[in-house]
Amino acid sequence: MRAVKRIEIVIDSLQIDRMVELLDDAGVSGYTVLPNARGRGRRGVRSGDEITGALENIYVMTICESDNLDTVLAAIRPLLDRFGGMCVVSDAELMEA
Amino acid sequence: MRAVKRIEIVIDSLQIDRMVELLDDAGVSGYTVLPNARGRGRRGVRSGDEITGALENIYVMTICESDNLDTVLAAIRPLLDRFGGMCVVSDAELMEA
Amino acid sequence: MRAVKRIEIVIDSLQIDRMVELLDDAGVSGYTVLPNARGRGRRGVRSGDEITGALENIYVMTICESDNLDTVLAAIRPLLDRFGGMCVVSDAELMEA
Amino acid sequence: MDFGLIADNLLNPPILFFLLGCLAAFSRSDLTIPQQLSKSLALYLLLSIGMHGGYELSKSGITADIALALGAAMLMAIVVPIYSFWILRIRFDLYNAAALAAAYGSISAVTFITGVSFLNQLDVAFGGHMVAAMALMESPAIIIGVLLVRMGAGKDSDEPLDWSELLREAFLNGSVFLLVGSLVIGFITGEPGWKAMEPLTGDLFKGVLAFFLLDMGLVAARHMGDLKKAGLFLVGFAIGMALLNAAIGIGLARLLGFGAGDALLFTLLTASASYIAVPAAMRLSVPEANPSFYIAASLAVTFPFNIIVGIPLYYQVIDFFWR
Amino acid sequence: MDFGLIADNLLNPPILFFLLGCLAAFSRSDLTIPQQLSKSLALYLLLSIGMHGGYELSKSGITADIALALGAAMLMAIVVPIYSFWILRIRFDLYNAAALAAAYGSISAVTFITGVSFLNQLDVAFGGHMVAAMALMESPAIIIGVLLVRMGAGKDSDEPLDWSELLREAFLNGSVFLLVGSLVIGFITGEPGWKAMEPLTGDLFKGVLAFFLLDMGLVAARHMGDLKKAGLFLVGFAIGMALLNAAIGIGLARLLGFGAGDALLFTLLTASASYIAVPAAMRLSVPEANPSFYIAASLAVTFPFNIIVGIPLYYQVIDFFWR
Amino acid sequence: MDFGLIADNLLNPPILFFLLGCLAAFSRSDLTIPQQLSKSLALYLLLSIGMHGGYELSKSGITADIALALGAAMLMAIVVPIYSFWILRIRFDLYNAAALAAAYGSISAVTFITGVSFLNQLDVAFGGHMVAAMALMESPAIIIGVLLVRMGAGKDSDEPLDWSELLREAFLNGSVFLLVGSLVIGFITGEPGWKAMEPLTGDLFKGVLAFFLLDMGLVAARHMGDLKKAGLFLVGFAIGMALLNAAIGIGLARLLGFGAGDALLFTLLTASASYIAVPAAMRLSVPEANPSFYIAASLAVTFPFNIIVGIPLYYQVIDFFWR
Ligand SMILES: Nc1ncnc2c1ncn2[C@@H]1O[C@H](COP(=O)(O)O)[C@@H](O)[C@H]1O
Ligand SMILES: Nc1ncnc2c1ncn2[C@@H]1O[C@H](COP(=O)(O)O)[C@@H](O)[C@H]1O
Ligand SMILES: Nc1ncnc2c1ncn2[C@@H]1O[C@H](COP(=O)(O)O)[C@@H](O)[C@H]1O
Ligand code: NA
Ligand code: NA
Ligand code: NA
Repeated sequence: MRAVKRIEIVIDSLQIDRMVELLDDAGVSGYTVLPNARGRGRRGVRSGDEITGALENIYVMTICESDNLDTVLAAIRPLLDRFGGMCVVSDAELMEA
Repeated sequence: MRAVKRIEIVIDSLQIDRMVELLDDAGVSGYTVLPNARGRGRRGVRSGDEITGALENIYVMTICESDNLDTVLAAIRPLLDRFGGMCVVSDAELMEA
Repeated sequence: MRAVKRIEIVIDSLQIDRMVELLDDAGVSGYTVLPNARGRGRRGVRSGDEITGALENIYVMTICESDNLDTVLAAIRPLLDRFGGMCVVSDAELMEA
Repeated sequence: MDFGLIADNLLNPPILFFLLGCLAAFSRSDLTIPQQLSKSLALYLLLSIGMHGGYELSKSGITADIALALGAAMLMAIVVPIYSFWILRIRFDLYNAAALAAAYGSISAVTFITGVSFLNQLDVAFGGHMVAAMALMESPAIIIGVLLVRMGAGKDSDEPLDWSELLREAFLNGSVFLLVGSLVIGFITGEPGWKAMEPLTGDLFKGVLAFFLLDMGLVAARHMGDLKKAGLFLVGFAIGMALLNAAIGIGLARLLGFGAGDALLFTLLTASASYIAVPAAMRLSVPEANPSFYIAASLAVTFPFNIIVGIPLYYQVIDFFWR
Repeated sequence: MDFGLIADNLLNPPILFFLLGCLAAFSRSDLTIPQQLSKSLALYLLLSIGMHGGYELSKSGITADIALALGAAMLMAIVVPIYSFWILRIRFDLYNAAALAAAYGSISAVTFITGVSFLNQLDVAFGGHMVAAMALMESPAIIIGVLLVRMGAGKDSDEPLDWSELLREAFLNGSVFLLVGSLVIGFITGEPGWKAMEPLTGDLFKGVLAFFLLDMGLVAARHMGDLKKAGLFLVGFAIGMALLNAAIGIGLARLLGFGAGDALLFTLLTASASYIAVPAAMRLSVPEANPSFYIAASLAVTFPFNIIVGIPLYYQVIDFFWR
Repeated sequence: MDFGLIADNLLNPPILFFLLGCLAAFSRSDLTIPQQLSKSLALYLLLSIGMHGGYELSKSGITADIALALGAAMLMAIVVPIYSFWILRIRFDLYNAAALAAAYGSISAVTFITGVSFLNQLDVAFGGHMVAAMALMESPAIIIGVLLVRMGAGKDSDEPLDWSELLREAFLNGSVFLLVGSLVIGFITGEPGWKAMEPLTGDLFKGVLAFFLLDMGLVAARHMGDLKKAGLFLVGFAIGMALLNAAIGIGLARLLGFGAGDALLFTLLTASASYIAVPAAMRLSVPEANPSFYIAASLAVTFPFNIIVGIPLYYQVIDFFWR
């Protein structure tokens, strides 16, 4: 087991391609995406079951090296600042192959 | 980054409106909901891909202030006691805008 | 509240039945499954919105006793080694009924 | 008894697709129907049967006979859950007995629809008001089930009953709402409305029913496993209740002078049990009951029994007495 | 004024299903339409109207009149967002005004389609090129909305405008793409193509529209709550804008000598507002604007107003002047 | 060679919608088809083609000729993966060669269905038993692929082969199950069964195929990117294999005296490759192979080649020799 950082992001579903690109560029070894997230935050209630799809969130989780955390956070911060969303970090241990 | 608490709840999908109301009343700053959860717990296997939809869970995650944790837990406990479900808390750090 | 371990697994969606069986056999008290996960890892990009469904992941989360952690990890490791996927462990506290 | 009708019924695409679904589950095939497709087909069936019933009603108008039939439906919806509860208490605790009683007091729209398709095949007429009867019979059992629990639990229960939520759950649940709404729309728009919708809600009806029953077969068979835990009493109850309620339904239909088609549909409403609306309501109002009991009984026993054996059997009895 | 046409329009299944959906949301029924069914029905409607328009165009050929109509459509798509913006700035900040202006400069395909079904019912002819006009009018307002923001924000905005992404978002968004693609396919394959597809894209059209409007009703009603926060000005704007744009549309159609059917459809295009393509584009390009404003205005006010009152009203005016 | 038939085939709505889907992906339009709609349409196509094949079989009965055709299908299903493996080993490791060989030994139902729609257009007859042949040819290659790996890996592989799971995966996978089940139901219920289902399973067939191919186009184009990594050999193999297998299929069909329609369908079965059932089986049984190889080859090369160029080309050759 190796100590790693677990980053969770919730963001407007339309931003997923950009977000993934930023994560890739920041050098994460992988990520997992869960669709159809809805929720509430500073921008109010965002609920996805709509004809418009206009208020749908998406959930992204990435496990990254502790050393790399700051790089990753710096990379994604502008996107979150501009389009809203949430990002939390917690500690975890990765099972290695 | 600010130290916060990360609460995860899994509950019968029919209870989602009540749960969100309780969280709102307890003063959380937001929450995220993921649909179509299935699982197993003390009430047995609950699997969602059914005509009846009768055994579908839903996943809720909320980031709250450490100070507020006890209020939130006290608010949601009766619902979990009556309708089953699971709630775990972990530590996390929130990226601030 | 009781200190527990929170295990998160991402694996090829076709392996879900085997994974659940392994978790059951290892004596976990429950698990939660979220469908339609996509992501990237060592095996490359795996994206689920496909006719083939051939590259779909699934997300599994299980809360287990700290004592039981090693048993659980030992039980699931062969599956992950053979079919790829990811497993991380973190600390959490379970709200007891 | 003439088994020809049962055999004929078996050889219909909808029933065969139901059996195919069961077989897929038993043989552990990985055949699955996307969940949202299931829900979509169910909505389609409700909307279509509602429109069609309303259209038929717009042609026949609302007569005294129809009012009588609706009254009888209402009566059965109230009486059935009460005597079912009384039987169920032999073996089950208060909560499970009440939830099961509610399921059997309510109805299964797909059983009704399969009956409609059976009658169409035999060219037997029936009235559009039977769809209204179905809508009327869906909800009362939910209220009665909850009241039975309240009365049984007595002083123990400290929580006050949230009537507004209970009534909303009972009378405004999605399937009742769509059914009644489509019925009214079909009634209002009459012939031109039906003609505009018919290619969707009429021509495709039987094909969609077959597709949907494939899915019902898959799900019903998956729930059959739960029966082992529930025991033989539940299986016996699920079949016995269908037969008892069917007998009462046939008797009442004869007494009130229903036509043969209406009689069969009325019988199917009394003999069938709910596996969607009632379970949802019970999860909210009687969480103490075990969903796998009431779902397994209604979906994995009563439903297949009714569509495979019940429909032709009840019709044979009706045919015999109505001659 | 003759209210007969409004009443007739009201008694159509599609409109009644829309109202049923609103009622379900207001009464807090738990009726829901699976999200992927919504999206599927929307794709079906676009594909079908596109194929049909292309087929009609293949019969009529492309004439000078048609080129003129398409030019007029283009003109309105550019002019409407500009004067809307100017009105909106009275009350809204730069971002919200631009986003709302873009929504009203663009079009609502379902309003158009409901108009087509209204014309079919009255047996009034219209040209396949109106579908092309619809496709043309969907995108320009997106570009204009973004440019308005850029010009308004002036030097503050440091980020360079990503034109390639903006153009892709505007002209290659899913609904424009499918509509134009189906139009071209319908045009190329002509009579035999349409005959092969007709059981799906023709016969089922009205039924599917009714089903889809049920869902629109549910969603529109849910957004009506947002109107309280947005204030009465937004409601007034949403209705006033529909009426103003309709009037201009009717005037222009008269000037250019459109037939009555084409005139109604042209009017609906100018009077309707986008609640899918534009909101998606605005979320990407103008995230400062509040989506609940532009979605509530276009979906919860303008859309219901147009399909319930607008279509028969505009048609009556056209009928009066065209005699 | 006469390119007229290729051009005619190109101008069919299904093929044009496939190309539209490709174009959407290439131009990075955000057009997407909801995933559950894809799966639903795929189920519809299997159910419909199965019912139709069964219905046709119920009219023709099962003759010696049919038994011969089924035997030939079985033979090809066993032989093709073996010689494909042998060719593939030139460039690929054991696992990828076996997985690719399994894909090409199996079949693509949508290619077959597109061929059926092509024959319908030309009014060329074919037998319902070809659907049975398709069902027979889906599974054997899966078993052979796994056996090839086992034999190749030799002593290295310590795990015992789980035959029961392998057989279930091969013969009870969802698509084989639904196809065979519908075939049997179509056969049993014959004329009345088909008449009841026809508005759904017959009339809508071509329209649904077009809609589904739009989605196939989107997905196929997305996988074309994977081809760069895989290299030119894979593209060459994917086209070369289709041509080689088609040639063998045509030869065998001639030898056995098939009619022209049956010959084309038989050729399409041998020339097409699986991108659903086999990939699923390989992920379970040969996880060492890289899915993007076998999916890209079968879905992004062989499938488009067959439906666009292959169908008219093979038919032209057949037409030439069969005169
Ligand atoms: N570093 C990571 N962070 C989050 N998810 C990951 C990570 N690595 C792998 N995954 C997930 O696990 C799946 C399988 O990983 P792999 O077998 O390494 O390709 C990926 O498709 C991702 O969904
Ligand atoms: N405190 C929170 N806990 C969990 N999720 C949150 C929280 N705040 C925001 N979110 C999620 O992030 C999305 C965007 O947040 P915001 O931009 O603040 O509106 C919300 O719709 C939620 O899904
Ligand atoms: N130990 C656990 N780990 C993860 N999820 C659990 C656990 N226990 C229960 N759950 C989830 O909570 C739901 C309800 O639990 P229960 O009320 O105990 O049956 C289950 O269906 C699971 O989805
Ligand atoms: Na009943
Ligand atoms: Na407009
Ligand atoms: Na083949």
